[in-house]
Amino acid sequence: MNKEEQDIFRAETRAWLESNCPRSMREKVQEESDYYWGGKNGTFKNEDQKIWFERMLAKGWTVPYWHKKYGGGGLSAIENKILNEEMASLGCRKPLFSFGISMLGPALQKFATEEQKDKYLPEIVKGEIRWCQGYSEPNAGSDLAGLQCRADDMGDYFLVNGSKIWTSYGNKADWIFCLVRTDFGSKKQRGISFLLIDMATEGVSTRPIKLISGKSPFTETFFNNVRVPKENLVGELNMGWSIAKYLLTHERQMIGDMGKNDEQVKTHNIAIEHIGLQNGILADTILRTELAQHEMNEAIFEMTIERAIDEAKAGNNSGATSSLFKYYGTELNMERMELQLALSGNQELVMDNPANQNGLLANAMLRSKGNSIEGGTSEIQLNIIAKNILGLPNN
Amino acid sequence: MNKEEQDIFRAETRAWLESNCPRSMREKVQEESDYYWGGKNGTFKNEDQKIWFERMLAKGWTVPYWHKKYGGGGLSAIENKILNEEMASLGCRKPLFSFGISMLGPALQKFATEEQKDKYLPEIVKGEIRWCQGYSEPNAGSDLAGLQCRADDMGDYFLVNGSKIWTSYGNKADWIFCLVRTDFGSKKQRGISFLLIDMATEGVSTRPIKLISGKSPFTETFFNNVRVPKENLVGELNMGWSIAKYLLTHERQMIGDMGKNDEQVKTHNIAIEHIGLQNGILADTILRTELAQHEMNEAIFEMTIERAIDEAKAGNNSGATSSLFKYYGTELNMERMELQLALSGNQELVMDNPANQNGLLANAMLRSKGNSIEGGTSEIQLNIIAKNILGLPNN
Amino acid sequence: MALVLNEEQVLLKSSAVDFFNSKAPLEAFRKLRDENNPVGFDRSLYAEMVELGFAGLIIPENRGGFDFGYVALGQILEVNGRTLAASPLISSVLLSATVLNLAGTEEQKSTLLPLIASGELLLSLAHEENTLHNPTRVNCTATKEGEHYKLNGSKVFVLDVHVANKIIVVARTSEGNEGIRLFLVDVQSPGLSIHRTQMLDNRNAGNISLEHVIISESDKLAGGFDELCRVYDIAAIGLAAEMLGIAQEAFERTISYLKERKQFGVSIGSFQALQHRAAKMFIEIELSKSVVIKALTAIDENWVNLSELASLAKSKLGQTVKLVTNEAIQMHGGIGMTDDMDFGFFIKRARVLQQTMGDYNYHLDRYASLNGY
Amino acid sequence: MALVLNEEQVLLKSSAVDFFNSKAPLEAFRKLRDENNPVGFDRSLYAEMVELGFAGLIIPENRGGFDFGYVALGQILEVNGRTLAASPLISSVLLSATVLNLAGTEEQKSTLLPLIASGELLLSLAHEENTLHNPTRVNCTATKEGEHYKLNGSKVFVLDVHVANKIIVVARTSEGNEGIRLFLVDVQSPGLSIHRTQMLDNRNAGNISLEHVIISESDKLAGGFDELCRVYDIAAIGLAAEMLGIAQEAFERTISYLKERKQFGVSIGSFQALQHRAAKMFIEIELSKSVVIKALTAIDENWVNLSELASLAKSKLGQTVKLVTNEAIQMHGGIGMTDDMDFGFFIKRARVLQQTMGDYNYHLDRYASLNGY
Repeated sequence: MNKEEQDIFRAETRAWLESNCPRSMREKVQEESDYYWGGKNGTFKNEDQKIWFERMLAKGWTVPYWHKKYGGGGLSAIENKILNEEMASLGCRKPLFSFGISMLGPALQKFATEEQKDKYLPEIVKGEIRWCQGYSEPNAGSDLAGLQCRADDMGDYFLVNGSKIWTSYGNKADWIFCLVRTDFGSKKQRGISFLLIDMATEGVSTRPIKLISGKSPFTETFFNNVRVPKENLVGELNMGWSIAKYLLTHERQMIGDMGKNDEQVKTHNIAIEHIGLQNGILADTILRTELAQHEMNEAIFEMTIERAIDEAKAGNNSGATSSLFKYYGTELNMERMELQLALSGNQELVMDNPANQNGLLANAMLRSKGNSIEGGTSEIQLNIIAKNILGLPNN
Repeated sequence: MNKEEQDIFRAETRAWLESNCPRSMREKVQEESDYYWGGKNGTFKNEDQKIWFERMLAKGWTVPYWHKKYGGGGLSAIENKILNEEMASLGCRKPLFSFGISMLGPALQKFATEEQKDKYLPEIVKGEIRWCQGYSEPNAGSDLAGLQCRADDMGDYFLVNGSKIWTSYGNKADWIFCLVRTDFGSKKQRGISFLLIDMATEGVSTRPIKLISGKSPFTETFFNNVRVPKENLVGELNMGWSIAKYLLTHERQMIGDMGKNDEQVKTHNIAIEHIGLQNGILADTILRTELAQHEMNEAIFEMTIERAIDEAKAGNNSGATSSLFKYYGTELNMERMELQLALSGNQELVMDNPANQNGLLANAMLRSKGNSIEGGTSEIQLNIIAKNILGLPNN
Repeated sequence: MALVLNEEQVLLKSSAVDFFNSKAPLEAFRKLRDENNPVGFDRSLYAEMVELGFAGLIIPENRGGFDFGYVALGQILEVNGRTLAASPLISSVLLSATVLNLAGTEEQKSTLLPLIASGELLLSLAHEENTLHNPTRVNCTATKEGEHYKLNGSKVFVLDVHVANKIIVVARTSEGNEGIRLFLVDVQSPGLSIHRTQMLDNRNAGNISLEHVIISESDKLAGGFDELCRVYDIAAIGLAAEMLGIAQEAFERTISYLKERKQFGVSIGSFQALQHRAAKMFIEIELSKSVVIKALTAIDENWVNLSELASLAKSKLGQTVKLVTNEAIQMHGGIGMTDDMDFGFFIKRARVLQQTMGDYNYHLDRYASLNGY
Repeated sequence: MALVLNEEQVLLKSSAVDFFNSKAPLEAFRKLRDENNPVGFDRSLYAEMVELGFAGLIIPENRGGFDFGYVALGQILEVNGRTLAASPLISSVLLSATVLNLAGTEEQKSTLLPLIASGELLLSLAHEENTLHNPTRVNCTATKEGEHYKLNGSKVFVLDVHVANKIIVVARTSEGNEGIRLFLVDVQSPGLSIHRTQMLDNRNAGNISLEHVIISESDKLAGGFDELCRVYDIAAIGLAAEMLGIAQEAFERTISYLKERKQFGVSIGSFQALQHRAAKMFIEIELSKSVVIKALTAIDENWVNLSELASLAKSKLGQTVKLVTNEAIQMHGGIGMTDDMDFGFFIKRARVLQQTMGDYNYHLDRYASLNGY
């Protein structure tokens, strides 16, 4: 696609978006339900959301870069980039948000049979099936490969028993993609398989998880003698670990982005508002020191993201890996929350006051403690850097 | 000894000190040579030092709490405490300073034969022999038990080969107490023996060690086919490790005391002098934050020493062990040095200026980096706390 | 006095451990929270605490108390921090009884202190007006009108005010620090309104507003700003004692978990990085114990450097409890984040205690200023 | 411009690596130190650096330079930091050529810049008067007398002044920042005395004193305080680049050591606590790389937020290089403390660079102020 063709595509796309994206679908996303998540029980929050979804779906633009044969838009990488840029510039919301698009889809494209792709990918594009992820288990946290949820080969089906934890929206999803143990004899990473399970099957149940910060989208998911057809296995039997690893790297990058302070509100503005200036500097000079240190690191972290992107574009292998971003980004976010709370004082500790959105900041601080745990703990990221990047030996 | 007898002893002691301790021996110690270190080549810095040494020696008070049969003062614990208190209150210097008194002596009292005690202890009391310590080796740092300096049993003598590092005043000492390997077959800690070696023996040589902070009292000590009489072995053959452990605990406590800021000069006074106040607070509010944090921890560390002493007196087992003091005390000292340098600015970086005693502070900062290494690294102290106190398992 | 407990204090502490473990374990507080209890604490439990003498520890014997002092009260608060039992011990005893001890008239002391010691009277101290602790920024006014004072203004973060019988209100009679005075206000007074709020730690603190509340001269306290500042110092030390209890409990549970929990086939407590972090927490807690006992001793012995020690204790414990509660969750991993585990309770209570009477930064700043820099 | 080097810069950097490794390894600097060399650097080595164009990188082509810009010069300084080769690159080029570029008259630029590029002229910038960096506290005076200026005062910490041919002196012609001006002083000038000092890093900086030193009007520079502030920003960024080189070298040597050194029968690099500390250092260095390239780019592209980026770079690198030099010694244990190993050189150079043009605290403070708090 030459420059001229790109310009034409960009102009057409923009024109189409401008006339087809309802005004309300260009407003900033406030909460989860501002996105349409699809699924058998998927509901539209309002008429605009429905219209926007249907118009985009008709063009294959719920997943614009997937092949047309799956219902995708069939866009090239450059076209997809242009579409994203134009959507961002107009503020258009994504018409469909799902773990099917962001997580399962890429794995299926890479590891599934043609038959499986033909079955599952179009359902994802159309938002017919809502997926969730079943990896972690209560007794296999950082040591994911130590998982115990088992799938026994019963000849024409697998019999699944065990449980999963930290299933996001497990209570709203229709299907779950799962790591299960199919061989107990061999080395831990071997013997794991990647299985797709219809959550309507008998024996599947979920239980919501309440966090220290309040309600959460997480559930525990239980499997009690659940029969799963053989054809629901993705990839080879006992080779699911490679799929899991592929998806984890993917997830880690998403979480690391948290270190970027996307908020319009800089923390130092909160400081100035609550504490005030004295002789031109923040009246509490102790917090000022911490704040300056924090905002310095925040600014330099953003430069590091920028540099990593530039290095990648230039084809260089920058040392700044996903583990660095995951570790440092989540540390920054936790520090930011603690600082904002310290700067704001006791009024943010009141949990039944609409003026502070019922303790929004305090709960956000509490929720942030999970950042350095989910998607691979900070300790795991440091291990990865030490071993994979610095080449330090195993004990 | 009842209260009345104590009071009498105190009064007598004070009177004796007042009339016998020369005025100049009550001034603050400025440098190493302000103490008499004894030894075959021992020299007195001045006449007062000699007089003071001889008078104290005559009373057995160079080592007042050792038995009279060794030439010590034969004082009871309470008498020794009273003597120390009175010396401290008058500012009297110790009349003799040596590793024989502080390190070898206690080990001999606990592990040596009567014959050995009779030979070596009086020499120490009289300052006739200056001792140094030979533990560390270039390839056995934190892993002291991995030492390689060997003593082969040749029938009527040991043949010693190998080298030691970090021997304090190795070039000034007459004898060295050494850990040597006498059995290469068994487990590391077994097979180590504690040997006393006359440094005048053929084959012993030393080389001074220059540190990043300049000259140092340390030497390397080399043993090249050195013949050591069998009777110089202290304790049982291959059982020297228990003596070493006993002495290390001893040493650790001495080093940990560094965290106490004995200087009259509080760091914040340096700060006020160099940086100045603005609106009543230190003009550089970043350093003020660090300084406050540092001085807070310094103050609380001193309270912790106080509490540990009080708990010990009360017969309680306080959690505050020598490892805590070693670790935290040296960390505080290193932080203090860095802070003082940052507060003082570029003039302290000039190394040929008598006004700053030729870079005294900068060199002290550099020297302090060794605090967290010598006498058991900080890492070793944390390991000890984790395993011995918290009971965390070995890997 | 040496920095160790005497026999009497050791005994008291050990009976407090037994009491809180058997009568007020953390599950009891969880239940109060889950049922959204309107009182916020268990009145019969407080009665038992009173029975054990906890409410009278710092009240003189001639006022119905035991005169055991603040070292003793500090032990109760520390042990209390381990199970987070809710009670008006801080609002009524640590804060209000201390105010009366230091600033009350003879009349006020003789009538009110015995009632605090016997648990019949619950008092709250209404001092904060802003979102951050600031002793001198008092806008609430007390205007003299004949034999009366008229109070106007509002207060926030008044601990346990929803169950208080009386409120000690800090108000201003004139400019300057000498104009800052203390007044006893009955909760039934016309013009007073109380709005209960639910705090992060599931305890209660309320906002109050005063509109032309009429107070008689006899309800003005004898002491003023100087006594109030001493109350703040004492309160900061008492809160530090509770934070010490929280830190120890969260730490000990974490060490146990490190020993039990297996990952990659071995106990996670064998990982050296975690061992070193655990050792550093241990050190911080040992340091924290020292500053708390030192500062409590300073109250009982009337040392002149009380403010300095109060700031050291409150600042250090704020940092220690923050470190330990964060590490406790991190080292527990995902389950540390669930409400089913107890660490949510510890971190929430810790953050509220950190804010109350000035966070670590407030006290570190004050420590520097007290040292002239 | 993207935050990556272009082809030209990559080539330059790789030739600098070859040059410093082969011609100016750390042993060469150790030798200069041990023989107490009166010049403090190797003149023939500097001639080779000039030959390679290093001295002309930031000098315009029409003034005898190559106009490669500060990103290019930054690469040289970074590589230089790895072997600590002593040369007047910072005093004459980074500082003085930048002053002339920004503040020189046309006449001064056309006569002096070519001589800097060709290595024939060594210049020093005399600006500090106090022990801590402070751009506005200038007490050195320049009094106009007819067609001349008379300079009086003294300066400290003047880098390489003992070998300089000319000194650029910051002096005050009147109150306020607009009274702060720059003057070219020949080292032969009557009334000027130079006292060489030996710094911690075994480089040289001198004190100078000026007593009625007469300067002609034509030796006054065109620019004043604003240009000088920009020089300080640029200098801070250049020094940050050298600190980045030091940090990387000390870090890489430490990682190698962790792999080689055995204790308790295993490589010490297998201890998880050390692994995590190594990983954190790695992260700090990656962050440091980003801020240095960003700030260097900002110079070449004339961004308006240069001061902010300069403070970020100088502050961050000050902290990173402190962390890494300290950890390098600690992880090497006892031998890290010996002069035989090279870490003494790295830590000493690092501490001097940290102080020069403002330590991390100065710049963190300035960063906060630039952001309005």
